[in-house]
Amino acid sequence: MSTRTPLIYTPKILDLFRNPKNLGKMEDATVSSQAGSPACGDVITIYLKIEDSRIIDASFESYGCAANIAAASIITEMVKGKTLKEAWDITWEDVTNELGGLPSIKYHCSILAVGGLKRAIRKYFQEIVKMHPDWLPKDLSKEERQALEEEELIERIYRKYGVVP
Amino acid sequence: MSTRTPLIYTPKILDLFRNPKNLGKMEDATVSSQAGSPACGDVITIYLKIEDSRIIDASFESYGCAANIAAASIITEMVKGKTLKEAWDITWEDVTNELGGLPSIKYHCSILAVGGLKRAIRKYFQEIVKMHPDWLPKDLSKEERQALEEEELIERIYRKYGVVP
Amino acid sequence: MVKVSEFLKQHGKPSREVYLDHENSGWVPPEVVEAMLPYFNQRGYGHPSITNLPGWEAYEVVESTLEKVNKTINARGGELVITHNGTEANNLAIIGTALGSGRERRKIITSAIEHVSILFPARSLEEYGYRVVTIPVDKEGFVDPDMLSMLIDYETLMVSIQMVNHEIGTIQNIKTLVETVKDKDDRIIFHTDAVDAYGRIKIDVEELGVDLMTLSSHKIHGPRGVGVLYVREGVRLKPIMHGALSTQKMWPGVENIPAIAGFNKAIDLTFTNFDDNVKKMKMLRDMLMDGILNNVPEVLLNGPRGDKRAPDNVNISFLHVEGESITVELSLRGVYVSSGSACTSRVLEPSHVILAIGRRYEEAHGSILFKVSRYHNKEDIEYVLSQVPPAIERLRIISPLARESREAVKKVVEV
Amino acid sequence: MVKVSEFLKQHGKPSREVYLDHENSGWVPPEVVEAMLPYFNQRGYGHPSITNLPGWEAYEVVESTLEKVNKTINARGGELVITHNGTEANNLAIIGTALGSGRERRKIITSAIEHVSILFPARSLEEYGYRVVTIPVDKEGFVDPDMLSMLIDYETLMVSIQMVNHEIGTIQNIKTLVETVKDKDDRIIFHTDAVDAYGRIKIDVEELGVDLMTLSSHKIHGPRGVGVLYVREGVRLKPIMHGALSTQKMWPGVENIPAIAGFNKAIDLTFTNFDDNVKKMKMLRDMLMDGILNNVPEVLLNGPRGDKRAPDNVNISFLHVEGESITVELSLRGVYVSSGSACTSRVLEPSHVILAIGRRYEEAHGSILFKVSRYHNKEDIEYVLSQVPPAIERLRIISPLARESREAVKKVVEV
Ligand SMILES: Cc1ncc(COP(=O)(O)O)c(C=O)c1O
Ligand SMILES: Cc1ncc(COP(=O)(O)O)c(C=O)c1O
Repeated sequence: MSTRTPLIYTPKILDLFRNPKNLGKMEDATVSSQAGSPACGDVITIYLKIEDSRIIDASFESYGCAANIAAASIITEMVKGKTLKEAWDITWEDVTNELGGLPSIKYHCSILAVGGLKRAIRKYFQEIVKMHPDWLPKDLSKEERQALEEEELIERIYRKYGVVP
Repeated sequence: MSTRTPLIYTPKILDLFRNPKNLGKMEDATVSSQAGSPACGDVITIYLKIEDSRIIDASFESYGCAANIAAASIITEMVKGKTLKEAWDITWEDVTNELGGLPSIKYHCSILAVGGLKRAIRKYFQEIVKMHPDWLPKDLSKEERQALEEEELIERIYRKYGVVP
Repeated sequence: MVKVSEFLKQHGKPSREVYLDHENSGWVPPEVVEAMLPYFNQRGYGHPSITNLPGWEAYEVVESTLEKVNKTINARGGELVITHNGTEANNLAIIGTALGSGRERRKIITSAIEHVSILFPARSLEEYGYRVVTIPVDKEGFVDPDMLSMLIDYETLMVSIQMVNHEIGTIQNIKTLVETVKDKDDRIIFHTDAVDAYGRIKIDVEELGVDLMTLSSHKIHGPRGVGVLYVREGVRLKPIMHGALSTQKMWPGVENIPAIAGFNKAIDLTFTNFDDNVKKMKMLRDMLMDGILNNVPEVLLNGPRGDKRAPDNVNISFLHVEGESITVELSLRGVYVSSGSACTSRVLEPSHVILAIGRRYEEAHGSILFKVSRYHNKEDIEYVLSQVPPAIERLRIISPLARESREAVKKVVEV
Repeated sequence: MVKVSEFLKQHGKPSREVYLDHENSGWVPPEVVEAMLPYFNQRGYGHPSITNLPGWEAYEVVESTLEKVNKTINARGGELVITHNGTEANNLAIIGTALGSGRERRKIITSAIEHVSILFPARSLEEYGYRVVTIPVDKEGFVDPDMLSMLIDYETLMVSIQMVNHEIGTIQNIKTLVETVKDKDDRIIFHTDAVDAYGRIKIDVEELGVDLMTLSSHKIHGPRGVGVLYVREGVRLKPIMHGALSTQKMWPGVENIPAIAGFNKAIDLTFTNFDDNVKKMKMLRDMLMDGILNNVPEVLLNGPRGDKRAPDNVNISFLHVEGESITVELSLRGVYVSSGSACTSRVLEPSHVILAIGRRYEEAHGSILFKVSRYHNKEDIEYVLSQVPPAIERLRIISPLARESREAVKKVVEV
């Protein structure tokens, strides 16, 4: 049951874990998306309310460790008021910095949060407005790819061990 | 510098180490002999005063550990008043028992003491009275052999490492 | 990264604290510390193999402690090797047996729920031509003697099966397993990791017939720094560490005398009123277990119930929440536990023990291990029971999986 | 055999005691014990990798201690592996480097006077095709850089040469030796066992250029239970023990937090007023050394004099008497020392260090190691000097060799 590395969190992470901002399903969200998988032990759901290509509200849900909850919460704070293009440009390093730092083995929490956000933005353009702005890359971004890889990896492990997910 | 086994001595050994009985070179000894070697770290000298095939006095010198000193001292106590035949029959186990026990890696101290004693008795018959009683085996006893082996072993080691003893 | 001290300030010291993470380590009662103190600088601060007074005093500690251990496991003869913890003793048992063997037998059998200090040393031998066979366990963690019997062949060097599982508390029937092995081939070495059994169930090495057995001081409220490997007479081991030998031949380096003196005292405390202690632990265990199972929805008990469960072990999977966040949430509330979640280790692999009893990954991620001790009282458990339900509830409010589950239930109810 | 307790009664407690066996181990000053106490049961009694408060508090101890070690050896970057003693750190250095290497290079070079926790692990690798080359030393224990240079070839995997010899106090010129090695082939790993150097001479791993370095807590008046291996960034090791990894990757098992907290404090005490401490040790050393050399006939000083000798080391061979009996005789007088004699080990081999500097067997058997500490004062040394001459004199009265020597001298004088 022992872990590999001690997980020291910043005061900011502990604060957001205790009092997460923008928590909960948004009933009137313009778009929502999920990243991660229960089998991996982390899932982030991002809800965005979008008006005139600007995120006017955002909320999250998180199944995961304290850092995961904090990363999901802070990214919803970061995107509020931003245009979709501005939100797209947020990197996982930005999220990490905003949290005051993360233990290196927890970087994937920021990556997952950014992956979830980018998925939501891509979904918005693909499924809601059905157009593709030129700043939006056709190929998956690094964070979207990593979220996908994590989701697929666990399925491969499941198959390997003959477990039905 | 660490040793392999803790060396716990009996009260008797510690007592004889502190106040050895029959200590010192006997100037008017009938016979004396030595067993062991400086290179091995243990030498016992036994002095016997013999009258009418009886040991009327005995003394010792010892270069060695506390158990070695005690074993040499106690064997001189044990032989006093004994006939040479009786003294010959003393075994290293007798000496060990008389000491109240020895750590097993210290058994060689009793063996050396008995070896020294037997050498002295043999020398007495061979060199002083020049006769061979029938109870005295022609072949070296176990204790005499072991003393000899120890003495020779160290010479072999010396030769092997090219050291001049 | 941030300094721990800053984090600790932010965390704060809860007004009430109950430590239940005895699996990973724990605190040492004052009497045990008291017993250690003289050996730091009053007496016995020397090397137990050296012929000076502080050395002989040190040896007295070693001698009397080993005598005491022998008594508590009913060992008559055999050797006790002192290491620094159970991990080292387990490494010596596995690798030392392999090194000490003639190398004709190259199969090592262990169970799927062994501690990693058994599994990893065993696997490390695969590089040298050994084959490690891992027996699966049933839903409660038990090894099937018939399956064990089937796996034994002329190639089998050793079998290592723990006495009590550290995570789910399964008490194996070691006597039957030893008989199964020895009936087929009595030259096979049987090792049992009894780290979590010592002080919790009666152990009698003569009756059980085990060849090697591991114990650890800090698992019975002794200090860290002492492990013991019992080695039956005639069992051939080779040391895996090399250096100045001390009072024993199998682990080099000077003995940690104050720690051994503390272990000695911890043995006294554990085995005086042994039965009462065990009864108390069982009472607290059941109080905690039932309290959670009855008051928190969507939970699963991991491991067996009743007499086949270790008296101190409660292991529960909380569905739809992840274990690391539970440990943090409970820590803020002064309840200290650990989890079988993988989230902290970034290996994507949660507890192999929880998976081995057939739990799904997400069930393992939500598993929490509580270990009660004879030093707890009912009020402690009441406090824990007052904190666990709201802690889980709060995290479930955050979790999308918990919401989806609620919505699914609601739908079913509405239909 | 007799119980130790009986023996101890017979031995008695001397009215005055001076402990000089710091080579084998020693006592821990009260401030260090004080620093350990909270971690037994007040704070940090958890597992430093677990996310609960006692775990984080435990990690704080690890973090701050490693920071402190880094500072005292001027390590910028690199990893510090925590083991339980110097023996384990040395084993990891030697065997871990072999396991971590590509196995093309199979030559290990050490000196003839290394601690056995270097020599024995190295020799244990011979079974696996490694070749151990032992460089002889000169009469004072120094390794000749030119000879080292000659021995280095394309096959050389590593060189392990200690910084300060534990028995005769020789301070090697490690910087020159590292340069010698790296000049020929900078892929060769240089390990130095600094167990007896730490706290006695200044160590700067950046300036020295060593790749691996061993430290041990109990050698600087810290508690037993903590060793450290410094591993330069980029040096590839493989662990030799397997189990649950904790805050570090190279040694499994939970960290001994109270011991680490004590080591932390011992570092403070050792490095505050470092220069004064060293000066004091040198003063006491010289007082003891000169006192014996001037007052006891037929003695030999082992090891160098002056600045190339460790500030705490006095090693003297007393001719015609055997070391074990000296340790017992001095123990009865409250002076605690150890000997390089083989008499206690029954291997017929006295100290390999004393033999390596060209001493005869009987000179090695009579060697006594005294290690002064900054906690001693002049009165302690005066007491020792009042006891050593009569102790030696008494044993010489018992020894036939001493008598023979006296008689030979007398003869010479008479002639
Ligand atoms: C079953 C079992 N075996 C071995 C160990 C390792 O013991 P230690 O912590 O003393 O290294 C543990 C400790 O967690 C354990 O629970
Ligand atoms: C030079 C040297 N290296 C290594 C060691 C072993 O260290 P430890 O006693 O911490 O195992 C010692 C201890 O005697 C030593 O003197």
